[in-house]
Amino acid sequence: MFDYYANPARFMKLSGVLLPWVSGLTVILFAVGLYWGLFIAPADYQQGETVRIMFIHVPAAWMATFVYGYIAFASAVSLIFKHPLADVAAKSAAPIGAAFAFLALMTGMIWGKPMWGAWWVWDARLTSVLVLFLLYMGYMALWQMIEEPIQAGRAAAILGLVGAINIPIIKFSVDWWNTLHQPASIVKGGGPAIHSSILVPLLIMIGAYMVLFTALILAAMRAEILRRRVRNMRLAQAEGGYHG
Amino acid sequence: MGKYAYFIWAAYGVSALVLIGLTFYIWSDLKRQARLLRRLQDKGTPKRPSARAMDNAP
Amino acid sequence: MRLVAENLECVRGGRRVFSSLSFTCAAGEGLLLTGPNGSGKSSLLRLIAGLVQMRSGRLGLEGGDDERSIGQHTHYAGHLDALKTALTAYENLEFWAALYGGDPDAALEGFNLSHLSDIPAGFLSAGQKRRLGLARLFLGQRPLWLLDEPSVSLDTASREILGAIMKAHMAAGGLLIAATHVTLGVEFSRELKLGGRAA
Amino acid sequence: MNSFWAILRRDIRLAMRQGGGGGMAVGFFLIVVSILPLGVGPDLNLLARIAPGLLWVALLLSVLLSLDRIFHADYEDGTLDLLATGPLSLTLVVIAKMLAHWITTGLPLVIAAPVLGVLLNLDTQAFLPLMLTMLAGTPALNFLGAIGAALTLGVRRGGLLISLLVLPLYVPVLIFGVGAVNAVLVGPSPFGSPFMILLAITLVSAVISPIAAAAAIRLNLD
Repeated sequence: MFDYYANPARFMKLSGVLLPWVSGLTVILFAVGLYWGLFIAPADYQQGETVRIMFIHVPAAWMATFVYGYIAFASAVSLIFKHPLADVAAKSAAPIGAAFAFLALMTGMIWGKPMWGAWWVWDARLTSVLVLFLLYMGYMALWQMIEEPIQAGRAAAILGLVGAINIPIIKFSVDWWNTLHQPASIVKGGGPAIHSSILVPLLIMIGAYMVLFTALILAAMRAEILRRRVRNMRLAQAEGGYHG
Repeated sequence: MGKYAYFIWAAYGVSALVLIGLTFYIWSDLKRQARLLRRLQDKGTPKRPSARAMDNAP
Repeated sequence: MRLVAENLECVRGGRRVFSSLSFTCAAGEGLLLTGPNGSGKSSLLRLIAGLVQMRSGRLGLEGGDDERSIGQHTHYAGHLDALKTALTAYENLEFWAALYGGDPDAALEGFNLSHLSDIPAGFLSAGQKRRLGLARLFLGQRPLWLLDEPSVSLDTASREILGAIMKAHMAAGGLLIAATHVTLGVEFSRELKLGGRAA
Repeated sequence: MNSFWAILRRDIRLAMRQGGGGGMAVGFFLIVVSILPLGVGPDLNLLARIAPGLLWVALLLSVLLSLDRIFHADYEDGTLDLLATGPLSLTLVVIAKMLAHWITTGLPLVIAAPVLGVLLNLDTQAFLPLMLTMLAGTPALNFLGAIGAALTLGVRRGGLLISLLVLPLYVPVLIFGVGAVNAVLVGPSPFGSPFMILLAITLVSAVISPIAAAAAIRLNLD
């Protein structure tokens, strides 16, 4: 069984080494991906230039779900192995995942406007991302409400798992709800058979977002570990406060 | 860029804003926690046993 | 300044807590409230502070500032410490200093809490919270002190401090009414037994 | 007078530190507005027509949700006892707390409302009137709500009881709030008249509720 206060020192050392490299890689990938997507890739015959928004919408939507999966995995590890680093990982990932979900919604709306004339259309995919965004809000609020980190970690782990189990159910019900109501909008272009000239920059951009996530999660976990250490020291200061 | 240029730049602008903002938020939080920790350590406060284990467990 | 009470009657939750209770407390005097639990000690203190309405009787503070109610002349320290766990020790006292006047640092110093000034109150132990609550007594000039079991969860060192400031308050011409089983080395001028028929 | 600002500042600081102040209320506002179309259906024209009503009802419920935070914390840790014997009369204390609560929950809701209007395909023409009516209406919601909060201080499951006490009081604010917004969109009557009545309701409640809430608190301190 892991010693309950597993050794974050090793993680701190490791993340300290990794962080600069990962950040460098993020910058490179973004440079290549953006240049390729904005200037080299051809415009879509149907949507014209606006298809370029796909290069930041699809990665954001993908990351929103990926990060929640990451939180669910970390929650499972935290509950089964009682590993406190898993709590730290899950807590640090939530704001990043929420930001990606928010971006997916924003870029989705901006992409949709020229097509459907309305900023927000209750399209199945956008609605599921919206519900996912609400899940993130609830998850982060739960972390904030409970004072003691270990207890908060356990509660958040349970919510994380329950949320993850519900995501496919939500996805299915929203899709069903969408077809039921015969949406006024045409189905967005860019189906699975994307032409390779667009697919490659898209994959690069997804890679860039993944590496960015890695850099952000490492930094956020370091901050969270320090925050817990500060808290412990303050408690120690209060407890050891009988001198004088 | 065609007549939809405005939308494209809006989308990229929002993405840049949020991603850079997020990076800055996490980076400044890291700096703040480090500063708080240094200030507490300078005060030479006794570490709680469990906190000490947090640092040099096997 | 003199606090005069005649035939006070107090009913709380349909139960007559005490009736026809009379006493006086002049400047520099200390009134010790004794009696079993539930005999109305807390109710009497809250009644004087104006938190509890009396059914009948008269309560007057001669020599006080007439525009302000009796309650606004008092420092009331009840069972609860009135601390915000999210605020640090200093911020808690800084707030009360804004209301009562006085200097938060001196108040922290008074109860040996200066080294805890920027620790959130939620992190403090029960004894430290109690001391932080009582540190309010150092703030502002409130002539009438109403203390309800002030020494609960205090250690010996803090009890000496509490006894000392109570004596200093009385020496400076303040009025003190306290419900406590531990006299903290304070010579009370008079004792008021509650619980049985009015003494 | 600086004790009035001291109470106001402390309450705002507390709200910011614990649970992100209006964060919870805005979160609830977002969730309610998001799930309504899931029930009503994604038809944009329908949504556009009922958007003002939905937004206002969601606002009402969001304010209702955060009401028990106004006095309850201070009641439980003994601060209210001291505030009652403090230099400031209880009515002024109550006004300070209501104002702080409005700033930390009312204002964020008003700012979030137009953003959520996009979800309901609200006509852009109605964005400004929506914000104006909510800016005028939310103080009334907070003031009236504070009376409910003060009355239910001693009650164990006060949250539920507050909604029963306070929602009827909210009806006029809702009617004239939505009426003013619809006046711009559809409106037989001009925007002005319902808006003026809404302002009147707010002013009246600003006068009555501190006195009523203070009396209710004094009752519950006993």
